Amino acid sequence: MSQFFPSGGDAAAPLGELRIALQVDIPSDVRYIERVVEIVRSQCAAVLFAPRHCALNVPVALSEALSNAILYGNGENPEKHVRIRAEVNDLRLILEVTDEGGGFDIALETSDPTSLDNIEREDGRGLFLMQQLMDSVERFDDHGNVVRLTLNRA
Amino acid sequence: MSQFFPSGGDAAAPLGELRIALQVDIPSDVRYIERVVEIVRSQCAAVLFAPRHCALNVPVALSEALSNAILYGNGENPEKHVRIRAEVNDLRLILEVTDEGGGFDIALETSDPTSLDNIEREDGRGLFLMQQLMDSVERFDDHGNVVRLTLNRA
Amino acid sequence: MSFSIKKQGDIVVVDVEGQLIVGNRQELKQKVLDELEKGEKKFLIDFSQTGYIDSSGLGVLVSLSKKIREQGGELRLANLNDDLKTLFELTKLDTLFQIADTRERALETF
Amino acid sequence: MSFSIKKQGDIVVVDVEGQLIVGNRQELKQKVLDELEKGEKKFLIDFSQTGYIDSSGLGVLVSLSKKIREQGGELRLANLNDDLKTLFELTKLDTLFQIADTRERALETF
Ligand SMILES: Nc1ncnc2c1ncn2[C@@H]1O[C@H](COP(=O)(O)OP(=O)(O)O)[C@@H](O)[C@H]1O
Ligand SMILES: Nc1ncnc2c1ncn2[C@@H]1O[C@H](COP(=O)(O)OP(=O)(O)O)[C@@H](O)[C@H]1O
Repeated sequence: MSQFFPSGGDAAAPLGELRIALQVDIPSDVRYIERVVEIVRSQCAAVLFAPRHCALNVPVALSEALSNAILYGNGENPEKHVRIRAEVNDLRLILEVTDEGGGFDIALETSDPTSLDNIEREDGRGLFLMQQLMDSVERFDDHGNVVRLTLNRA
Repeated sequence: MSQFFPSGGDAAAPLGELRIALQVDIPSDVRYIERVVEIVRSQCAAVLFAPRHCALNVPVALSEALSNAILYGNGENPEKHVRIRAEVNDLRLILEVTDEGGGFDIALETSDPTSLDNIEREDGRGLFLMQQLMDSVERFDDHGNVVRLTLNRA
Repeated sequence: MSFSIKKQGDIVVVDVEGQLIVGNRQELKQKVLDELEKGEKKFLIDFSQTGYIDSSGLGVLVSLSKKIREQGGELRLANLNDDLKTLFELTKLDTLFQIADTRERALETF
Repeated sequence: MSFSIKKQGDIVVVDVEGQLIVGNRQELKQKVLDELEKGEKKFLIDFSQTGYIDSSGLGVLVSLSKKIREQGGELRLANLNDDLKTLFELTKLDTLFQIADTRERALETF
């Protein structure tokens, strides 16, 4: 059925002033990740972000931020929640992932997984990939630990 | 590509506690309707509402509310905006469409388009369809004229 | 979304691709009225590639059907999926239109 | 999302259907390790039906590759679409794996 709902709509339709804000709250369980990613991905497609952004950059970077929030931030404590806010306008997509943990230092925790020392390690690619796939990755405190990913429209 | 992003996710994944709130703001231009409907429809699919709800009830009822807000509420004045809020949880979908108009009386404005007198009329099916396709249709004032549509999960 | 029109024998066949809604219904109306003005009498609208239809889309079908009848012509519909059928049933418009399951069926019996 | 495993000659072929992410990577790991334990040596993972892979999915591929090599075996990958290729390039994992364009190519050259 989905081919009958072309996300683009009328080619003549203006996009400029359309503004979307989305908020999703989930318990600290990695099984929610795929569904949340699909929700944001479809949003991304609906506002006509580049196919590659919708299929690669957004799903992978958001997955990483969610895993980290669930595993490290909330220690998989099912009582703790992760909040995802997405804001899209004609210029950019901003994703904020908030966990209930104490935060961390992006610069300190990011290592180069492509170095000879690290290439065969199983972990340590999450923050690196977020930074590669997004235009900016920031962290700050705001009623919890917030990781903000920004992707400019191609 | 979209078959690789099954909206359902892992069949074993819990849904219960996932909560989504979406807000979209558009100028008063009917060309935005199709895109907004697609955004909400994909949300609806992502949280596993029944296919029929996602393909029929939600798109048609929301289209009606949007047209009325743009045409009657805001008189197609491009300076005026329409705000759409969608909230989904495991029980129901709530859609609120807010325009900058003075409001109206649902009961007074709803007639039976299936009567012999009305069946050949071109207009007058909007509020009727919303009521047929949703579990409830309410109207109230809250910084504007709000039409609230509620659909319970099948 | 768009409307493609072609002639099959003496029948004008219109495909509705995508949605038929407030944003594009005038385009459908105009295209069909243009053909009616040229003297065409038999019209078939095929919905096999249609997503959803809103009340203003239904309204255009009603008004086209009336205008075509006034010229001694006939409008038929074909290929409504279950969701679209429900829409016609809810509004009782299934009693107003000749609705065929398939395009072939509609064309045969004109 | 799921993993289907079949034997083709002496090669174990795994299809990754859907995502390979933190929620299901352990399942892939276990399935492949089970085959390795049974004495299998040649493994091909086919990504033609894969959506996206996260860093934990990449990590599982790295650790499987190492374990298979330690048993004198070999792991190959096939059918990465452009987006997935980019992911391997960004992480330089394209230098660590034997990556074939098609399943046939991968099977032939084992
Ligand atoms: N939300 C978070 N809360 C606390 N610590 C975090 C968070 N996100 C990342 N970290 C820290 O940063 C480190 C590196 O993360 P990452 O690059 O994603 O690799 P990996 O998850 O594979 O260890 C983690 O091991 C963790 O210590
Ligand atoms: N948002 C709104 N603001 C003001 N009036 C409205 C609004 N929505 C509906 N109405 C009134 O209700 C009437 C009936 O609406 P509807 O059933 O959708 O049929 P139609 O749009 O075809 O007239 C409209 O003609 C209009 O007068």
